[in-house]
Amino acid sequence: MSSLWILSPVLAAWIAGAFLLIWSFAEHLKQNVPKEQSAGSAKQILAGETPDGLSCEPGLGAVHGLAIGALAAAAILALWVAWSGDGSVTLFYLMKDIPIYFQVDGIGRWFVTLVTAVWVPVGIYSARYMRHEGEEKRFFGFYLLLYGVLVCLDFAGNLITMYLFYELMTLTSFPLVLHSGSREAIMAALKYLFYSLCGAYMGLFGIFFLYRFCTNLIFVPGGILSQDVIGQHGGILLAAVMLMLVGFGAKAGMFPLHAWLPAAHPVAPSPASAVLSGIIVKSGVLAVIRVVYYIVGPDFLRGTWVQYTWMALSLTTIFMGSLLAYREPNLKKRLAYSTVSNLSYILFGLAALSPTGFTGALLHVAFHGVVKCGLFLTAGIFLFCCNKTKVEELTGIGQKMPAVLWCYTLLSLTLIGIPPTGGFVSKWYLAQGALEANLGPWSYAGPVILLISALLTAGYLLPLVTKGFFPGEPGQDQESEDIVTERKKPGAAMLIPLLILTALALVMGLFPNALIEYANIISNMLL
Amino acid sequence: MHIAVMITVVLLPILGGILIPMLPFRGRREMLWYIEALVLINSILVLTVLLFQPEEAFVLFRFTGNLRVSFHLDGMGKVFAALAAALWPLAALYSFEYMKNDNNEKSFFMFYVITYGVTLGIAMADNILTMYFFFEMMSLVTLPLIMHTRTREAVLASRSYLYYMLGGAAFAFIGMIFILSYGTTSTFVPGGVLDLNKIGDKTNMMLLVYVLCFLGFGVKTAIWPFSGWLPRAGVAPTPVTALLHAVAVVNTGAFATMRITYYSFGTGLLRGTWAQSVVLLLVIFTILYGCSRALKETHIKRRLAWSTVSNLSYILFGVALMSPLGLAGALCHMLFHSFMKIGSFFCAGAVMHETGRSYVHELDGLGRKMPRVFAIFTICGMALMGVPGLAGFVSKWQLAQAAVASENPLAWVGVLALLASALLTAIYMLTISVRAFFPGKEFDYDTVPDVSDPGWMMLLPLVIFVAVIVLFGLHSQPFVEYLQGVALSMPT
Amino acid sequence: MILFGIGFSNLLLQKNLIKKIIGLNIMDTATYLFLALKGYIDGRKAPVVVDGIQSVEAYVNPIPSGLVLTGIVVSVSVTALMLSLTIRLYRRYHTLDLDEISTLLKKEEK
Amino acid sequence: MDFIRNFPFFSIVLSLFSGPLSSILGGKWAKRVNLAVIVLCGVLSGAVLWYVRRTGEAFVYTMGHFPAPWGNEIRAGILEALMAAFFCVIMLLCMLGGTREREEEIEASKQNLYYIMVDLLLCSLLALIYTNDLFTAYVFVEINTISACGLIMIKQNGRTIEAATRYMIMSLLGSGLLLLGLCFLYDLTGHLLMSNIQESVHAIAASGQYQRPLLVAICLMCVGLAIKSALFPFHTWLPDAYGYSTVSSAAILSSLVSKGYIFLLVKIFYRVIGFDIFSGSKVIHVLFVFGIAGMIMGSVDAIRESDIRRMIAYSSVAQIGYIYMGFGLGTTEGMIASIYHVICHGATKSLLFVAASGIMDASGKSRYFKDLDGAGHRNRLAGVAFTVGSLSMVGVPMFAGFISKLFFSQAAVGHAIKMLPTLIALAISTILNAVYFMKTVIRIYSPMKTPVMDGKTAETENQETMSGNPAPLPEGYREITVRQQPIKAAAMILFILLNIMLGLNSEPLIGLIEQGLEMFS
Repeated sequence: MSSLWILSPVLAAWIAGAFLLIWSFAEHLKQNVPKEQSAGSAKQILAGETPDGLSCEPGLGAVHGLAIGALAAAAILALWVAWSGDGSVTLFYLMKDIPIYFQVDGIGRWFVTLVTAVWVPVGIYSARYMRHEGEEKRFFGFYLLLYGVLVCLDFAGNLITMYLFYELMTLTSFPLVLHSGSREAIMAALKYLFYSLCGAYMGLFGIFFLYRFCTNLIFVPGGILSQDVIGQHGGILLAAVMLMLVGFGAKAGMFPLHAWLPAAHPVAPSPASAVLSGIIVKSGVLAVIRVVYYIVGPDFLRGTWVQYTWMALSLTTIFMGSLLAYREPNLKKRLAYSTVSNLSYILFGLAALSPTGFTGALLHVAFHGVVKCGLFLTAGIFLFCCNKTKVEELTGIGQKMPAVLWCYTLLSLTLIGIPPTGGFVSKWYLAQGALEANLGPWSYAGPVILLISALLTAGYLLPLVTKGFFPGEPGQDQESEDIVTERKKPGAAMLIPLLILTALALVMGLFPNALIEYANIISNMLL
Repeated sequence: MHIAVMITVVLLPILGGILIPMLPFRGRREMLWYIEALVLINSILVLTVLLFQPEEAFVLFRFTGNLRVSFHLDGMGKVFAALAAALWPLAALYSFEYMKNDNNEKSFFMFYVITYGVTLGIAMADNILTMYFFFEMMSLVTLPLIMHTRTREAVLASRSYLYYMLGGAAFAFIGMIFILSYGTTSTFVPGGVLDLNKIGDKTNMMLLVYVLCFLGFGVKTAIWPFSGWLPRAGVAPTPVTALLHAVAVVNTGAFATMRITYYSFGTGLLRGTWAQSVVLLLVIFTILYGCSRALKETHIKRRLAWSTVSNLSYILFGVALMSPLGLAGALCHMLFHSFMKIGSFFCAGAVMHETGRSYVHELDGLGRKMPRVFAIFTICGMALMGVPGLAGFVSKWQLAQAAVASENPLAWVGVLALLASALLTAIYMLTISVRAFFPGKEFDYDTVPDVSDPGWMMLLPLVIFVAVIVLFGLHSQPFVEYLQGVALSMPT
Repeated sequence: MILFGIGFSNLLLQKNLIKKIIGLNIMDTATYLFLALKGYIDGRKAPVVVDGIQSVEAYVNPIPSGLVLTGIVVSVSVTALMLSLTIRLYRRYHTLDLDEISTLLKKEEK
Repeated sequence: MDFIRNFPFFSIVLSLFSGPLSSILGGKWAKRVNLAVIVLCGVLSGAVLWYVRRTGEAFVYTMGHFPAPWGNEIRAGILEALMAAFFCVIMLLCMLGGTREREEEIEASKQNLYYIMVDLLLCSLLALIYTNDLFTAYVFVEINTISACGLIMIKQNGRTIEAATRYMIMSLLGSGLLLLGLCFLYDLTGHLLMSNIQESVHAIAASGQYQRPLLVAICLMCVGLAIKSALFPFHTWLPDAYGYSTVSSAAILSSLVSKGYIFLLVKIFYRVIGFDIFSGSKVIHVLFVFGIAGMIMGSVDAIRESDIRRMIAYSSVAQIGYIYMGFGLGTTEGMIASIYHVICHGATKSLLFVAASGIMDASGKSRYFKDLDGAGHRNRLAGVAFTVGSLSMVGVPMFAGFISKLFFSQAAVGHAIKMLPTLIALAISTILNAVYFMKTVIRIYSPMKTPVMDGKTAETENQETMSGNPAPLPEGYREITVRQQPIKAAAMILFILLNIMLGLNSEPLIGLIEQGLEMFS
């Protein structure tokens, strides 16, 4: 399969995104011209340049059309490229023997499908949702750019390319968080930026050492460290890997550097936070997988202090995430904490370094991605319709928007892990993998913590459901009455993506074996 | 023929500079053309000299015995000369626009062009005496530039600048004497000149002299104890701060340190000794000190000045590693940093020139008004941070590789310092861009003065710098190979 | 030698100018005495040619006395100059004490 | 060819007789005679230099044809001729530099007195250089002191007289000690002529007895001459003497008179005691320590000084400290370095004094720093001259100072124990020099901030002075262009050229000094 096709989806997304961005820029310049009325000659020329016809209102239709069209095209191309067999391309040589090298392999395919599956519905949803946020063109521009960067990240062939796009992803997602422009949004966005930059630089430190000891850092399943290198420089390499874990873990919300997640989410527009917690966080997980399973090799870390600390960190994050979520009144912040804890499920699965654990982690990546996006979309609808963010205020929402609350309930069930849903499957595999890895006390502590956090997840997700459907005395009734009239019903464009996501989650839950056996193929290749 | 060209390259700008106040110029425009022509011709001459490289050294005049002022072009000299030749015409172009409403421009441009000649003199110095000679001239010629605005503050800044410079030169003098008397020849020979039997037992003394010499020349690269003068010199007009503190003065210091470490003292003697660890510690401390001070600074130019302090210590970090790879990394960073820093200084200069504002908190919303300038500033900022794909990453990569390759653990601490300072750079560079582009929702735009991007004279250099940064970032391969070629010619 | 010491210290420590000059003269004479002493050879006459005796042994070594002569001339001229200076100073400041003069000068300066 | 042999004698006698002669003539004529004499002596010593260099060995010239113990001897080698020529050139330029001041400051009647003093000074200097007999050296030292004191006193205001008295006292002390030292030596060796003293001293040193008196003699002589040439501990008289006297006298005093004594000290080292004995004795270390202390303390005092002339005076204390440190090193390179520095310092110091006077003219005759702002713009040439002078003092490569610093450090490096202290002292004193010299240079070129009478704010004031059109200068400040002071300008330019020449191709000079030194002993 000719190599350049790999980059086609990326290019499509990027061209559309860039065009939108430039358009929004021109829009800005034109916007402040009439306000000043001054006859400055330089501004005259500027006004002359931008086409006059584009006033604000009719332009929106064109924007949405362009954005969603590009999104769809890119998605189709990406899926086609992913599933039409392996291929690789070297774009150019960044430095002497470090190419920008793309390669389609198992893990890459898995993640691209997940990204596309989530990206398209959220795109549709945000077309409708963004109307009341403003600055659509800038939002969609960065949204498409981000999609292109994520696809490149998943297809990255060597550690340097991955790091390049990892850093670009931070920079492109930064304006998304910043979108609303309010003071605390900027502060939160800066916090997000600096945390992830700090994580990235720790990762870079590790890359320096790895590059020193192994020649070309191409991802090879099972690791490329030679024995003698491990022999002499074992100590420093372990330290480097630990730093990389903590660094990339920052993006995955692992304990030491997780503080940006709960800060960034409530502030970002809900499609942005949906994407942020669903997909971008997964890129941190992907980076960890690449480093541990494709560069250093799992058996290098097995039984070392690195594994134990990694395990301990992920367990503490699981526990802490659910606890904090439990006490959090704001719905979006609560979902953010739940993301933190769920991600540590995945990291915990990876830390087990056992085939089933790895499969469990992969499954959980898929389930959590879809479910968390769905949950954030519901939160978005609640905000959009009756601009309530607190959980108690949403009492009696069930009567008004039954469909939305139903989706919410189903998604929460999958997340908690009740048997028929997908959540259970992945949790089962995770527990299995932890036991199998026979790490002494750690392998038992794992499943116990999993159970406790499942309970806690139920604890913080279900109250909304109960209050929504059965509001109790009439007193609250009329109060919730005016909630809905204030805003119009959620339009079709917002409901459909939510339904798609919920359906996807259910299907994966009921017939998981297609996914499971594919996940097994990948994990056998690695371990 | 070529040797003659080598000399004219150095002397032409100096003589041309001196002529500026004498020549009767009718209008300002004619003077500008004269200056630009002078600088351009000189750059072309430099490039011709670089192309077919004259082998033998050219003796200008002879002090006494073996002490003579002579020029010879070798690997490192070429890199530095090329850098100066590339940047000077652009900086001159920029300063024409900047100095439009200043009244005694003549004296400004006179010293501006003379500095060009002196920098080339240092680049092509063949022996340590010539280098010291031009090194001293450099500090004297740049003094009036700093004093240009004639305000009380400028006079104080120039006075402290001079004391630092002359102090440094005095200590470097000791080093030079040591090399002249203990070295076999005074010229620069890759791999060091000192003959051991003469030194014999006095190695400790030799190391102490090396540290003194390193600090002496280091004053120009604003190492920690002597870094006071650089931010204070921010008071000078922007073309001065940009050109001097990004390129000319500070790089001469770095260049001189490279010369004495690799070409006079010789790394063989120094590697692994306590002198190297002292120097490394000092450099690492300066990296962190520079960045943290930059964070605290609210005045843009002083903030950039502090970031120059820390970036220069990157270069010295490369030099202190005492390995050919380290030298390659140092040269690489010297080059890229000059482009990045001169770009950001010029952007800051453009903002100050147009709006007269020079404090970070006054920049809110200016991004909307001067999009091109701030876009370039953000790119330079990101390059400084080390975002892969831009020039900064490449040079950081080389430095880190060299550090990792050299066994001593201090180097690894150095890499950590490198990354920590990259993070700090990110913080203080991006806050400016974020504040400019996204001032926040409730910010009303009419408080922002109605300015637009500066004229083409200012923008052209900026655009060229950004192009160079991106080009080096993406396609630095041939260039890095050349640098390594220069460095590896060094017997370790 | 002791004489020389007295003269030297006197010159240095004394406040009053005149006393300083006296000290100076003591010092000079002391050196000349020492010099003359050097020249003296016991049992011979002063180097004035008396009744035609030319032989060298009869007389004391003449050179030091020659030197003393020149020395005395020099010290006389120096003392003369010093005295004129002191008179000039006295006429202006009516005091002979050097430090006092310098304080007066400072006042005058301001 | 041997006619040239008696040129040295001619030059001494000529300047001796021109003294009394000019006393009879009026002011104008006296000046012309004086200039003629100086020029003539310069030419004579130049001829001697050329002659000696050709013959390659020093010649002895007995005055009055009496053989040794009685007649007096002059010995002219390369070094003496070189120093003589150099002294005459500097004196000529100083006289030129200070002409206008002299007319203003000294009343008409005193004019010719001034020239008498100058002639006597010249005569004693030349004699000091050439004489080979210790006692004649002492006599001429005395003449030198008296004429120098006369030069200081000529200006007749309170300050100068007080300075003159102080100077007299100190130098009399010095010469007293010198005389005593001579007597000791005479007592030991029985001779007065340097060459014979040398054999006897060698004999004594070899025989081992009389060590103590020999040492005492050496010490006395060193301390005596040190006092006279204002080495550190004994320098209190120097700032007043140089600070307040007329320009040309200050220039002559600082560059020539103190150097004359130092040259005499060098002759004593070589001719009388012989270099190796001298370098063996402890005296060297004492000189070395005093030299270093002088360098540092001189500069420290200079920084605190608020009057420009006194500051230059203090800096000459520091420079003399340099020279003594050169002696203190005890090696031949050290000696060469210090002699070269004698020449450099002579040239630079007089340039500085003349330039300082130019600057003071431009800023209402006041000598304090705060009034000197912007003087560089008003009196362009003086500003440039002062900058060149200070750069050379600081030791910037283009100028003379750098070369002497270079030689000092090279000489120091050869010496194991003394190397580091010298190098560090050199570095510190360069920085200190830089501090106070550059402070003045920057002040000269910084804009005028003096309170302006007619209420204009300082800023506009700066604008105007900078933009060249003459702002309403406060009284006394006036724009001085080259045309108004032709002679002084010529002197300054010559000084600058001399300085740069010394800086750039110092090789021939060094060669001469080396040859001179070998021939010396």
